[in-house]
Amino acid sequence: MRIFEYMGKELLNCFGLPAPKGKVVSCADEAALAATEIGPVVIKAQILSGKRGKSGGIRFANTPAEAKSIALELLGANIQGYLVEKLLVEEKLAVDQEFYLAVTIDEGTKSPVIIASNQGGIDIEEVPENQILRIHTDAELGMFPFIARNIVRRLGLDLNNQHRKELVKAILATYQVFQEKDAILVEINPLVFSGEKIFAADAKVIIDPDARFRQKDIPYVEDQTETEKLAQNLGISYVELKGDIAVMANGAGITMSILDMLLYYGGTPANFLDISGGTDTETTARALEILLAKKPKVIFINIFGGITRCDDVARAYAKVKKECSDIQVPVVIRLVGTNQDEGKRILQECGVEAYTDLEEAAAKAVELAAYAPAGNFS
Amino acid sequence: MRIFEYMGKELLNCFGLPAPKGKVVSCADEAALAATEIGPVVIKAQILSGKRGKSGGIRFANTPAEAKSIALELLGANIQGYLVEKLLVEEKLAVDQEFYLAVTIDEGTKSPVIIASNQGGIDIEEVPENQILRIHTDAELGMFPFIARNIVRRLGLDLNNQHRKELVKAILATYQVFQEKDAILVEINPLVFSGEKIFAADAKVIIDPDARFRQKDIPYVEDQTETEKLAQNLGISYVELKGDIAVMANGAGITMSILDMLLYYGGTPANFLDISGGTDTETTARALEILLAKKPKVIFINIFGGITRCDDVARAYAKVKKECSDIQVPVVIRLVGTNQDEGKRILQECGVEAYTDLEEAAAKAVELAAYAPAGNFS
Amino acid sequence: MHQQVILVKGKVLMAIIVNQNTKVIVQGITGKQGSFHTRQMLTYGTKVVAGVTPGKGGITLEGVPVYDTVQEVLENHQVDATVIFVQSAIAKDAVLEALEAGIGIVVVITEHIPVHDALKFISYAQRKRAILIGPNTFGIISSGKCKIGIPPNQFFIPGPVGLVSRSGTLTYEISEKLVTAGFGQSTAVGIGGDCVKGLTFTEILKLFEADPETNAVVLIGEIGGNAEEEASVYIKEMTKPVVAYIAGKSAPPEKQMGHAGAIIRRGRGTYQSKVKALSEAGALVAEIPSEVPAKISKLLV
Amino acid sequence: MHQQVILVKGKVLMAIIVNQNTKVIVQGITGKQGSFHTRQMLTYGTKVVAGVTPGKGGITLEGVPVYDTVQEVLENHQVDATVIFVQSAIAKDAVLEALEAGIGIVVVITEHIPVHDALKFISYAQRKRAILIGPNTFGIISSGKCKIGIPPNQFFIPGPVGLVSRSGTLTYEISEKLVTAGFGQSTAVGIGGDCVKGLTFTEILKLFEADPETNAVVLIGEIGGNAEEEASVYIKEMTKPVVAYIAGKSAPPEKQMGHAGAIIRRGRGTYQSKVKALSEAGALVAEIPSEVPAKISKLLV
Repeated sequence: MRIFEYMGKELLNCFGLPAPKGKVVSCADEAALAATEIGPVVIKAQILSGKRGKSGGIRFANTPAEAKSIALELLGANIQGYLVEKLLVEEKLAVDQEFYLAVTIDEGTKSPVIIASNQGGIDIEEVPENQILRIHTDAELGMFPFIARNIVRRLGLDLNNQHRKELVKAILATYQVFQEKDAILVEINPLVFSGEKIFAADAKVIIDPDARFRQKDIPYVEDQTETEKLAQNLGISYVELKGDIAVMANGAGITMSILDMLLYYGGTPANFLDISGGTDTETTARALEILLAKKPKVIFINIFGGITRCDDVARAYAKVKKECSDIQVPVVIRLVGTNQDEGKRILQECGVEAYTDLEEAAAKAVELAAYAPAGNFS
Repeated sequence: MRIFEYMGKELLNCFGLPAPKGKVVSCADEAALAATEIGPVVIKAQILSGKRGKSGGIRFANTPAEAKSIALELLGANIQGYLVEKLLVEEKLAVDQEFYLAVTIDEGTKSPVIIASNQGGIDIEEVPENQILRIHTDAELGMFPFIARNIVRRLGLDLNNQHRKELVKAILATYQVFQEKDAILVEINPLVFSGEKIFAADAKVIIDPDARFRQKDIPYVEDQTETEKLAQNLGISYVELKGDIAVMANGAGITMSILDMLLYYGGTPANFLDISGGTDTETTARALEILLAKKPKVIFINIFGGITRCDDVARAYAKVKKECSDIQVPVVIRLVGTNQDEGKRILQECGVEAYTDLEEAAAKAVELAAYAPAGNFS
Repeated sequence: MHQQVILVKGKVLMAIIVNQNTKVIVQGITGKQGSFHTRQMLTYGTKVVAGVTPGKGGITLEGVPVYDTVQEVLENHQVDATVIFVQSAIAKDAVLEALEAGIGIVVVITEHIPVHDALKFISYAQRKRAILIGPNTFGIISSGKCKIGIPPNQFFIPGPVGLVSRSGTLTYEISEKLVTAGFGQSTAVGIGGDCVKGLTFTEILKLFEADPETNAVVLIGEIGGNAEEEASVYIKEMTKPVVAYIAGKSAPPEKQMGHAGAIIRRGRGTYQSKVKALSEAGALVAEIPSEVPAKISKLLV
Repeated sequence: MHQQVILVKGKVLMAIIVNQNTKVIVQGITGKQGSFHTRQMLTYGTKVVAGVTPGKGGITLEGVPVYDTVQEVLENHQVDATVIFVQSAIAKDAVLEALEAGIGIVVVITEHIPVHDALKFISYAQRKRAILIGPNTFGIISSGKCKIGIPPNQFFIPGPVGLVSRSGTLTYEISEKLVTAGFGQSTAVGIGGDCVKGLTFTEILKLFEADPETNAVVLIGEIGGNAEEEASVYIKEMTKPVVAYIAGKSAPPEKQMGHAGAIIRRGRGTYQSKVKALSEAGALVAEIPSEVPAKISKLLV
C-alpha cells in the first residue's frame, strides 16, 4: 500500500529525519496562508504517482498570491489519472547537495537492502551502476549506526563531520521506518543538505498490505477503482484490463496464464480475476456480477478444483443466471477437479456445456468474442 | 536499580498484564478514599525490600476507617531500615490459583531465563527443584508466544483455554518488561488467577543501572545512604560497613581483597571505597573527605597505579591535609605503579612514609586501629 | 543441499526432500484448510503423525492426535517435517516454534504473511540448517510417496519429470497435462509465490540434477523478481533437460516497487528477460501450458 | 577453542589467543583511555596497526593511523584482533561493527555496558565463531609478546604461570607478587567483571591446559555468580595444577538479585561455595594474595 508523500515524511520525521517546513492543505486559501508563514514555497500535488514534476504536479510560488493561484489550478485537477485532493506546501530549500536513499527487500539475498547514491534528485535508473551502493543487512540482526557509517564512507564524499552525522541519522531513520512500519519500500529522492542540516525533500513509502493488521496507525490509502475495491471486499483479486473477454479463474498463476493464452489465440482479456481467496457460491456469484457489469463480449471461467469446489462455482453461475433472469453474454466454462461431475451436471441444467481442456476452452472464448456484436462491449 | 512495586506493576500493565485495582497514596485520608472506592483492600508499604509481610508492611482493611488507621500507622514508619512514604491500596482479590514467574539473566548460559512454578505465593527458594521450570531464550531472537505456550504446558496444570491464554499473556508481558525496559529482574510472586482473569499481585523489578541513559521514562529510585549518594555523584563506588578502618583503593576486586585482608589480620573495615571510576586529584580529595567524615580509627589507602596515577592520589592527600589544617586519623598508604616515586616524594613532604608491600601495609593498619583511642570511632 | 537416501528392505529409494517414510505434522490442523488438507494428505498416503493447534490439544482429527505445542508432539512422535496452515498473523510464531524444536523440513502454505516476518524466519531457518519451503506455496509432493501441502491428489503419479514452480493452480494444470500425456512426476515443489522464499529454484534444480528418479525438469515461473534469471545460471551446468513456462507475458507492468525495485533487478523480471535467460541457458521455453508435455515428450521418448 | 600455532622461522611458537604476531586495532583510539593505552600497548610491543574513531579518520595517533570505520581499516591492514575503548552507550555498535567485519578476537575493555547489549553481542560473537573477551575486562596479555588491554606493563614478564581473573587491579597485585617471587606469566586473561562474559574461566583453562608454555594456572575469582563453581568441574580433569584466590570473603551478602538469582545459582556464588568447589576439584586456595606465589613456588620449584 503506497502512502502519500506527506505521510511518508511524517513517519520519517518521527524517527529523526525531518522534511522541509511545510503544511498539507486542501483549499487554496490554506495554501496562501501556508505561503505567508513559510515564504517562498514548493507546492506538491499529493497523488500516488511518481514523475509528478513532468506532469505539472510540482510547482513553485514566491508569494501567497502565487501559491493561491497554483493551488486553485492543482486542487481538483487530474494528474496521471489521479484526482488531486491535497497539496503539500513546503519551504523552498536552498539545496547544497542531493542524494538518493532507499531501503527495500532484495529477494535474491532474502534480506533488506539499503540503496544509496550521491547522484540524487534524478531518476536513479539513469545513474551509472558504479555510482549506486547496495548494502544488505541481516534480517534478524537489523540496522546499526556502524552500517550507516560504512555507507557514508563508501559514498566517497568529502563531507565534514556534521554532514556525516546528519547522513548517518538519515540512513538510520529511513531504515527504522522500513523496519518498524512494515514497509517494503522507503525511498527518499532527493535527500538534501541545506546548510548544516539534512532533509527528506521527497518520500515514497510503500507499506506491506499483509502487515496492515499491526500497522493500524498508518491510515489506509486507496489506490483502486470502484470495481477493484468491490472485489477486495469480497477477498478476491481483480485488475481491470482493456480487452473484451472477461476472465475468472482460481489461482494467480493460472489466471495470468489464461490472459496469455487468450492473447496467444488472438483475443484480449478484459480483466484479471482470481477467486481463490473466496470460493463459496455466494462470493463467486458476486464476482460473476462484477464481470457482467463490465459488459464484456464473452465470459471465460476456468476452475481447477482443489479446495475450490466445481459444484460451488456451477451453483454460483446458476444463481446469477436466475437472478439476472438471463445472462446475455456467452459464457465459456472449463471445470476440472473436486466435484467436477456435479458441477458439470448443474451447468448442463443451465444449458451450458463445460469444457475439460483449457486450451480448447480458451480458443472457443476467443472465437466467440471475435463474432460477438460490437455494441455489447463497453 | 530496584523500583517500587507500584512502578513495576505499571510497567507490566503497559504490556498487558494488569495488577489488581489499586491506588498509590501518601496520606491516610487518601487511603480511606481508595478503600471507599475499592472495597476490602490490601495495604502495602512501598519500600525497596522483600519480606514486607513478615515485618508488618502488608495489611488488610475491610473498611475505609480501618484503611485510614493502618495507613496512619504505616506512613512514616521504618520497616527493615526503610522509611515508608507511599502505600499501595489494592483490591483484595479472591485468589483461585497462584504462580511464581520471573525473567532474569543466567550468566552460565549467557542468556535470558524464564523461571516459573505453580507453587506461587511462597518463597521460591523453598519450592522443590522439580517444581521449578527454567526456560532459556535466545538473546538475539527473543520471546515468542510459542515459548510461553511451552512453559504453560510444562507447568503441568489442568487449565481451561481461557486460563492458558491468560497465562501466556502474562508470560509475554513479563518478558517484554524485561526486554524493553532493560530489566535484569522482573519477578511476579504471586501471579494469580481470580475468576477468569490473571493479575500480578506483586512485582519486583530491577532495572539495569547501566541502561538508565535510555530508560529515562522510568523514575530514578533511590536506595542509598547520603554518603553513598555523595560518592556516586563523584563517580566512585562506596558501601558503608560496620568496622573502624576506612579503606580507599582502586579496583573493585582489590578493594574487596583488602577488606578480606584486614579481617585476616584481625581488623574490621569501615567501608568499601573504589575510586577507579574517578581518579583525578580533586575527586580523590573529595573521596578522602568522605572517609574522614566517618571518623574512623585508621585510613588505609592502596593505589596500584595504572591509568590511576600515584602522584594524583598523593596530591589529593596533601590537599586535604592542608585544607583540614591537619588530618588527625593515622593514615597508612601503599603506592605502586604509575608515578609511584613522585607520589612517595609528595607524601614524604606531608610526613607520610608510603608502603610498597600490600600485606605489610594492611597489617600495619590493623595494628594502628587496635591501639587507637576509642573516642575517635563514631 | 539435502538428498535423502533411504534403505527399505535393502533397496535404495530416493526422492528429493521427502519420501514414503517422511513423518509429517500439521500446524493449524483444526482450521478449515488444515483439516481439509490433512484428510487429503492422509488419502494420498502421507504419514501425518500429529497435528498442533494451541488450545485444542487432546482431540483427534481424521485419526490424527492433536497437541497444543510442537514440543509436546516431539515428546510423543518421531517427526521429519511440518506443514504450516495457521493464519498469517501468527505464522511467524508457528514457523519459529517448529524450527526451534528442531524440525528439519518446514512447509509454509499460509499466504499473506508479512514479508518482514518471512525475512526473519527464513534467516532463522538458515541458521538452524533447516529446509524451509514457501511461504505461500502449494507444498511438495513426491508422487506416490508423500504429499506435504495442498495439490489435488489425482494429478500426481510416479514418473520421470521433476517439477518446480512459483504457482499452485498453474502447476496442477501442467501436471494434469503431463499425466494425460503419460508423464508422471518424481517430485513437484512449489517454492512459493511471495517475494522472499526459503528454497529457491536453483536449490531445487540441484536436487533434481542429483536425483536418479528424475530425467527431466519442468520449471514454471512468472514475471517479476529474479528467480528465473538466477536459476538460468545453474541450468547452464545441468546435464538433465529443462522445459520452462513463464506466465504473465500479457500482464501490465507492475506499478508498485518502482525505482528501487528496478535497481535491485537491473532489468530483470520481465517476461522477455526470463525467456532470454532460460533459452540461453539451454532450457526449452513453452509459450502456452499445453506445449510443456509436447516438449517433454520429445526429450524423453 | 582457539589455540594458535605459529611458525616463525621454522620454530613453533605458542600462546593462548594472542602472540607476538597478533595485529591489533583500537576502537575508540582517540578517547582518553584509548589513547593512553594505545601508547602503553605500543610500548609493550603490541602490534597496534590502526585505530578507529568515527569522524577522526585521517589523523595519526602515536604513529598509528586512525580511520572512521573498521571496514576501512580492513581494506588497508591485516587485522587479527580489536580492543574496544568506546563509551558504554555505543559499545554494542562498535563490537558488532568488529564482528560483522570478520575480526576474530574482540576484547571489550569498556565497563558499564547495558547487560542486554552484552547478551546480544556475545550471542552474535558465538554465531560468528569469534573470541570475545569481556566486557569490563583488563584484557589479555601474553607476556613479552602482546598486550591487548590495560594492565600495567611492568608486572608481566614471560614465565610458566597462566593467569585468569575476573578482576583487574587484583590481578596486577598478584602478578606483581608472582614476578617478585620469580614467576613470570605465559598469558594473563581477564574474563571480565560483568555478569555475562564472552570467554569463561573454563574456556581459558582449557587453553592453558593445552599450552606448552604454561605449567601452572592461577585463577582469581570473586564472590557472586557461578563462574568459579563451573570452572571447578573442568579443573578436576586438568593435569596442570591450579592455585585459586577468591576475593570477597568479608563482603556483605549481595542484596540485589534476590530470589530469582538464588534460583539460578542454587546455593552457589558464596565464598564458601566457591572455595569448597575449587578445593574439591584439586585447586589450592590461597587465603590472601601473598599466599599465591608461595603456593606456586611449592608446585613449580
